[in-house]
Amino acid sequence: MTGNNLTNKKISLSPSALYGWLGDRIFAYGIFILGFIVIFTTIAMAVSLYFSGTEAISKFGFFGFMTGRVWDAAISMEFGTWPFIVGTLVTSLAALALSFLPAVAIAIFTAEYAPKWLGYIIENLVNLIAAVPSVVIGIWGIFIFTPWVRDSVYMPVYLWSLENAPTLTPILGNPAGYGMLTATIILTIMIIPFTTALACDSFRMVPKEQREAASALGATKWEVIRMAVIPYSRGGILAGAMLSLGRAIGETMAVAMLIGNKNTLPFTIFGPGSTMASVIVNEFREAVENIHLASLMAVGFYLFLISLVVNLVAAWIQRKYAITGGRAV
Amino acid sequence: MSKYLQAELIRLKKRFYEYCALVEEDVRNAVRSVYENDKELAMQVIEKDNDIDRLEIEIEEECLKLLALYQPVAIDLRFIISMLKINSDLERIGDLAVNIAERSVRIIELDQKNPVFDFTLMCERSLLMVKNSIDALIELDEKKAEAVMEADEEIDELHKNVFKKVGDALKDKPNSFEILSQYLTISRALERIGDHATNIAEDVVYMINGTIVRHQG
Amino acid sequence: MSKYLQAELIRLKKRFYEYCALVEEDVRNAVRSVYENDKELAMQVIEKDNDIDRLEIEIEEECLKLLALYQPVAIDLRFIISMLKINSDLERIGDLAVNIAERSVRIIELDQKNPVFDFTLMCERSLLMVKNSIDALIELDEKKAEAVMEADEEIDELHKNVFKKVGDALKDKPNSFEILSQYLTISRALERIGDHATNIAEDVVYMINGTIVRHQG
Amino acid sequence: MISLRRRYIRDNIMLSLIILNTIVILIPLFIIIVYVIAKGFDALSIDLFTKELGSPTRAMMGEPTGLVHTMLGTIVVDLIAVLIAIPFGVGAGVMLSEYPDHWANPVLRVLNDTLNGMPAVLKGLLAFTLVVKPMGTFSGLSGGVALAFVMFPIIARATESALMNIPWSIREAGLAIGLPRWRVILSTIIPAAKVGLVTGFLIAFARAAGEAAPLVFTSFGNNYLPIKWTGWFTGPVDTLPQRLYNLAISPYEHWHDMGWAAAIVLLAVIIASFIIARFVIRDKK
Amino acid sequence: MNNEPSNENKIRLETIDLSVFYGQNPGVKNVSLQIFDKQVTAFIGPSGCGKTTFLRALNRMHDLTRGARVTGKALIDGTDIYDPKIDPVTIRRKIGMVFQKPTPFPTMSIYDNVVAGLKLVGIKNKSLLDEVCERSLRQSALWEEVKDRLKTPGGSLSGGQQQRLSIARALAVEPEVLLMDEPTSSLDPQSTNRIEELIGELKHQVTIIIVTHNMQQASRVSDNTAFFYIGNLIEFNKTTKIFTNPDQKRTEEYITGQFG
Amino acid sequence: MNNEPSNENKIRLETIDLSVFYGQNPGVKNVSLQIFDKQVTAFIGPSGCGKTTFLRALNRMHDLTRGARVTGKALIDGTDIYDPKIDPVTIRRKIGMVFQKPTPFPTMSIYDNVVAGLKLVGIKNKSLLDEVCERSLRQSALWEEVKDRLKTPGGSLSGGQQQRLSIARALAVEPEVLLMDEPTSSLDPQSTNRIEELIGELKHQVTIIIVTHNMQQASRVSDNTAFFYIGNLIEFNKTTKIFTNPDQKRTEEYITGQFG
Ligand SMILES: Nc1ncnc2c1ncn2[C@@H]1O[C@H](COP(=O)(O)OP(=O)(O)OP(=O)(O)O)[C@@H](O)[C@H]1O
Ligand SMILES: Nc1ncnc2c1ncn2[C@@H]1O[C@H](COP(=O)(O)OP(=O)(O)OP(=O)(O)O)[C@@H](O)[C@H]1O
Ligand SMILES: [Mg+2]
Ligand SMILES: [Mg+2]
Ligand SMILES: O=P([O-])([O-])[O-]
Repeated sequence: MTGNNLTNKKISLSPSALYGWLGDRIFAYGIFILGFIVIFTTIAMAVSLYFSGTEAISKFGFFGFMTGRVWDAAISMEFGTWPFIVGTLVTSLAALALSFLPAVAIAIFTAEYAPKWLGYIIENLVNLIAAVPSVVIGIWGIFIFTPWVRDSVYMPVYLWSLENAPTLTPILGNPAGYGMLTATIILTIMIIPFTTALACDSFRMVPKEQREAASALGATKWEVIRMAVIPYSRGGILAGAMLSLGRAIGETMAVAMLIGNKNTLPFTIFGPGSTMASVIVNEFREAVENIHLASLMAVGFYLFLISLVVNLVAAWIQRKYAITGGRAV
Repeated sequence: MSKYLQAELIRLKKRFYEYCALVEEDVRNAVRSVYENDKELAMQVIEKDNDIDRLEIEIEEECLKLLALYQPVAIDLRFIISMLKINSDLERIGDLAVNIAERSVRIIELDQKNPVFDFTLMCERSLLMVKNSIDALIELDEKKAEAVMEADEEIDELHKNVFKKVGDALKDKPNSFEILSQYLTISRALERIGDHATNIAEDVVYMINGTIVRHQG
Repeated sequence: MSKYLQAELIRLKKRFYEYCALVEEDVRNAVRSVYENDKELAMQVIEKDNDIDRLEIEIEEECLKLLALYQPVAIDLRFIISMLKINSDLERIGDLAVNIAERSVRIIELDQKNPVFDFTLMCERSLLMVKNSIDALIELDEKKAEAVMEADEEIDELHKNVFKKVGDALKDKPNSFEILSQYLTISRALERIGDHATNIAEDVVYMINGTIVRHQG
Repeated sequence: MISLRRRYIRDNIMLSLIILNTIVILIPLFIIIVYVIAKGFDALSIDLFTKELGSPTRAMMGEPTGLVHTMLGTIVVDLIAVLIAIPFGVGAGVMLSEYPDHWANPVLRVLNDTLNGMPAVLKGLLAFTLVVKPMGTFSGLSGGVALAFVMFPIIARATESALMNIPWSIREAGLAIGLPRWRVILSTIIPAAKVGLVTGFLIAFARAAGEAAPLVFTSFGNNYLPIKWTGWFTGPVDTLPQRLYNLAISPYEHWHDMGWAAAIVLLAVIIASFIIARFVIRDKK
Repeated sequence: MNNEPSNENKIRLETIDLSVFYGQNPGVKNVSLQIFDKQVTAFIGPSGCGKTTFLRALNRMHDLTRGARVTGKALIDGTDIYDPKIDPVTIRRKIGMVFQKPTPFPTMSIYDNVVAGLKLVGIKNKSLLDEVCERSLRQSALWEEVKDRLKTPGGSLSGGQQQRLSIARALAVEPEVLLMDEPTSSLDPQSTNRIEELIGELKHQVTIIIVTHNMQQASRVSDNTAFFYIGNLIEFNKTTKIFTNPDQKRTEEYITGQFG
Repeated sequence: MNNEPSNENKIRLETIDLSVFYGQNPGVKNVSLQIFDKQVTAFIGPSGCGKTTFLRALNRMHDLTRGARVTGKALIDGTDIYDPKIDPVTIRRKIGMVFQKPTPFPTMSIYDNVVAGLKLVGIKNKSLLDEVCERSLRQSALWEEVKDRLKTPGGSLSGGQQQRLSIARALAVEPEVLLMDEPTSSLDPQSTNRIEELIGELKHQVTIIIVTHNMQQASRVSDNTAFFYIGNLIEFNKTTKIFTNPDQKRTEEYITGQFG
């Protein structure tokens, strides 16, 4: 560069090949190897579950195992996973249904109505609760919640039905405290913070301009939320709900501690049951027979499939309702 | 942005053409007043000059406004700049027409009915030049503009002759300088009108193809 | 953006002032050549006209370039527009100086040493007007510009007198029209120079405060 | 037309409902945490951090028992998990964000998300198949691997979004001054995304540290300290979440109390990492 | 377009000593000016001089901003919009606003976007809505481009079209004044062009105020221009005057690019 | 500044039939033009006409773009930059680039930002780095403003300063050509001003190519202007010529705002 009196030294620039194509190549291959290992892990999970479970699946048939209603590890060595599929779906869908609106309402309050400091506190509190491990919730469930709910809710209801509506009694089942309803309530409690946190994030992603645009049209506060905020974030909220559902389906320890663990189709809401995840943890250590172990692995495989579907649906919802913001100009 | 500017330019153009027509008519009337000894016509030309002056200022202000508000480039810029310049040439032509008309009035006052010598040709030529330069402007006709530039020499020649004729006439009638000087001024005005028409033609050429052709002849 | 334009404007201004000085000197020399019967000086003025013509075109192109490239507004726009207009006035003044010089040459050829009548005053006045108008431009001095506009009347008056004097002189010597007509033309040129100086002064006023003062006197 | 007054009334009704809902839900949720902490606080003792658990009878005989082996085991297992998960997670994240043209990229993204969404119990089964079976024994190592499976999809996603937050033009700017790509990534992109990365690590850690399900059939659990230090890796190891589960479902009353103590320790670890992620690092930025 | 003398027109909007504070800092200070009916008024000035702040004060948008406080008066047709008895919702229906970025509601169809303001107040009459939709889209010069796909989402339009959609939506509630905050700054020149033309057509029906960073734009589209500087109104004048011969030295310096 | 006749200068960069394809679609088609040494060349044209695409082809930035493919030749001082034997890293050291948004490396200090191109390829000589840092910051007219806080992060500067920092960083590796893609489009007018002035000063030392949406900017800063339209180079001429009297009808229509 002429006309510069600071330096006329032309900096010698012949960086080694490591600072050129060679270094780039080495680095990229290193990264790709790590990436591929992650890919293989996921594939390995499906494959290994399938193969560890082959013995059971081939014995009872792919659909036979799935729809089999008997799970008997003690005598007949007959295994079918239908009771657990039902248990899983009933508890998790019910938990989703119970949690969705309250969770979104909390998110609306936090993101839209609460003053800044309060919103900050609530959001962190919610995130904190979401981080509480499931076993900790489980221990609370076992020692605090279950006795309480049994004594102050189930029993009175049960007693009332004995007196006034005896036909209802068998449907209500045994009000022991451990059972489907307890598990569902605990699941609801566990996924509310999760749904709320995701919904909050979605609300925060709504541009200020959207709110102002609605305001400028003469909308009241609630109308702004209804017209601009909720539609804009519905993709995020729904996808969040699906992810919550996925959580509920895979939730293991708290459920295993509270659902009562009975390997038959659940008949009543108070009654005990099992979910796919709970049966795996409960029986895995006691499984001595090969066919029993294989069956547990096979349950894992079906759990994988359900979980996969839920996750894919979540991704699909996210994509479908994503706000692209229009074509580039 | 274009649409705004284009609309304004069209409006300005229309106004400008009216102004051109006004000036052209003025020159025609001034010359006619000389021939036909029509004092009224001459007075009319003199009066109308105010209008022309007013129009000139308006058009100039309009051009400046367009320059300031729309920052035109290329053909639009050349158009406005040419208009600015042609505008002042036209105003000068209008002034010269007034000059002629004033001389015409004086001649009538001096009661000299017939022109001492004939300069029909000169009148015709300069009128034609004005007309052609304005036509070239309206039709964006480069050929016509060039014709105007060429015609200028003839007028200059004719004007020189007038000097000679005046000199000769004076030898016969030394006292007739006052009346002769009127004609001299008229001739001089016609020659200047030709010059301004040439200027207009040059600006038209610039407007059309962006080259400055002045001072080349 | 400003810095680019400002730098260009300063450059243009400098160039333009040189051009002004050149024209002013031309006029001075032309007038002197008449008084001092200096044919050489007159020839010099005539030759230098080419330079002035060239400069005029260059300055005009520069102005157009600035308009096209920098889209100036307000004071900058007014400055450039005024420059464009003053430019053509100066060129006309240059032409008129050539006119005077040509007449001067002719007078020397006719071997008429002493001016038939005295128009020192007229020369002085018009020179002063040119000088003042240019000073007003350089110093952006509205007062000076107004003084120029006022001075114009005097020159017009003086020019009218010349006509009378020529008429009187012709009565004595009817054959002297040729030489007298030279003086007539010079007087006419000086009067026009005054007019153009007035135009410049008007443009200076416009540049300074944005009002068009033409056609008000 | 609805009158403005009616619109405002509707506004106020909605707001009341939302506030009511928030109070009704949040307060009980908060009470859970408070309750666990309160309960666990009573059960805390020095012995908890210095003594082994041993068999149920030990406590019945009045011997001091504790969870020192559990705490150490948790540290070992989580450390193994972190050491495995960070390179793979970050590597995958870098591949996702920095080499978007690679054909395997969409596959990686989908599978990584899938893995992330899978129940942790299945990750335990995978680790069981991949590590426990070949080794022929439950081990701390297998527990670490299982938890790594929980962590690295989270780390990969966190890494990707942290790196993606750095405008693409920064990379181009690096290349445009003649830097090779690897230099650009290591010296400009990753340092810039540091805060996001560390937050991602902490969140992944908090998630994994609370998982019990995958450990049930990998690190298995142990009531004693291992005899040799290699036992931490090659033998069954106790971890907090899993011990908590075992204590809770055990039939012994005194173990239930110890469960509360374990719960508060676990909660403390998780809340601590959560707080570091949320506040300390964010403020530093 | 800049020819009608401003003072012939009626004053539609007027501020008297209007100041806006963000916390303790004034965003604009004691601004008094008049906005004339059916004219375009442009606000220009260097970044951060308070143009947006002042504009937003005119339809009480600052009610939504934390910590913002407005003092002084802003009168629309003589009524103070900051009168505690006046409801901001009512004010905002009278004074529409268009933002820097296009703000279509992305999940709504084009049709629903346009009539959103009417549906808000419970108007259900289909034929009326259809009518308003068509009229507004025509006014915003978008009708021809979208009339065959009124049911597609507003987000599927291009940036320039989205901005015109935002304008149509604002026009559907028949505001008397339209505030535009740099409506073209995120658009390409072609779309900018369309919006500017639109402003020229709309001003026969609505009073328009436009904030712009682009002085050329102000000079092209506006009848009157207000120049702001560090929170103060420096000059308010006819646009022609401002751009050929402003009264204030600082205005001249700014528009000739000597600062800012 | 636009006075030196272009053809006196040496040709620094030249493209011959250069096309860039995105998949099957051409972004620019068969462009042949010459960039003259130590001059400013501006690329103008409507959005999407391929200005950026062409610019990026000049330092092999398309290597990073998925699916982009370049055909034809681009010669710098006679060497084809697309020659397979040429390492793009070497090319990019010769041909610097500045982007639309300022791109300081976020974690680095001002000093480290400037010398990044040297330090990160292993040059450790402190006094040399100091020298280069000062020189580059002086060239980009930032030295006076930052010399007392070279250790503060680059992100702490204002937008305009960051853009000048990006320029300094590009200059530190002593490129022969500097490509700028709308370098001021995200800046306020004041910063734009500074950058434009800077371009005027830099061009005595480097060959500059600038893409701009703003025709006024092109007219102000450049010596030569290339007008692109739908992937084609329509006209390449001196800037004065383009803006007063372009050869092509389409250029004239574009710059007078009749389309685009
Ligand atoms: N929400 C806010 N909180 C605090 N200060 C603010 C806020 N909005 C703007 N300001 C400050 O008020 C002043 C005026 O800002 P305003 O946005 O009105 O300027 P502007 O003229 O619109 O600028 P621009 O041209 O950049 O949009 C600025 O100093 C800005 O920093
Ligand atoms: N990465 C890409 N993949 C596919 N097509 C692209 C890509 N980048 C640009 N294009 C297309 O190539 C064409 C030219 O784009 P380019 O960005 O070069 O235009 P431009 O002139 O720089 O426009 P602007 O002024 O908007 O920056 C456009 O039609 C664009 O859609
Ligand atoms: Mg603003
Ligand atoms: Mg581009
Ligand atoms: O105005 P003129 O001197 O050219 O007659």
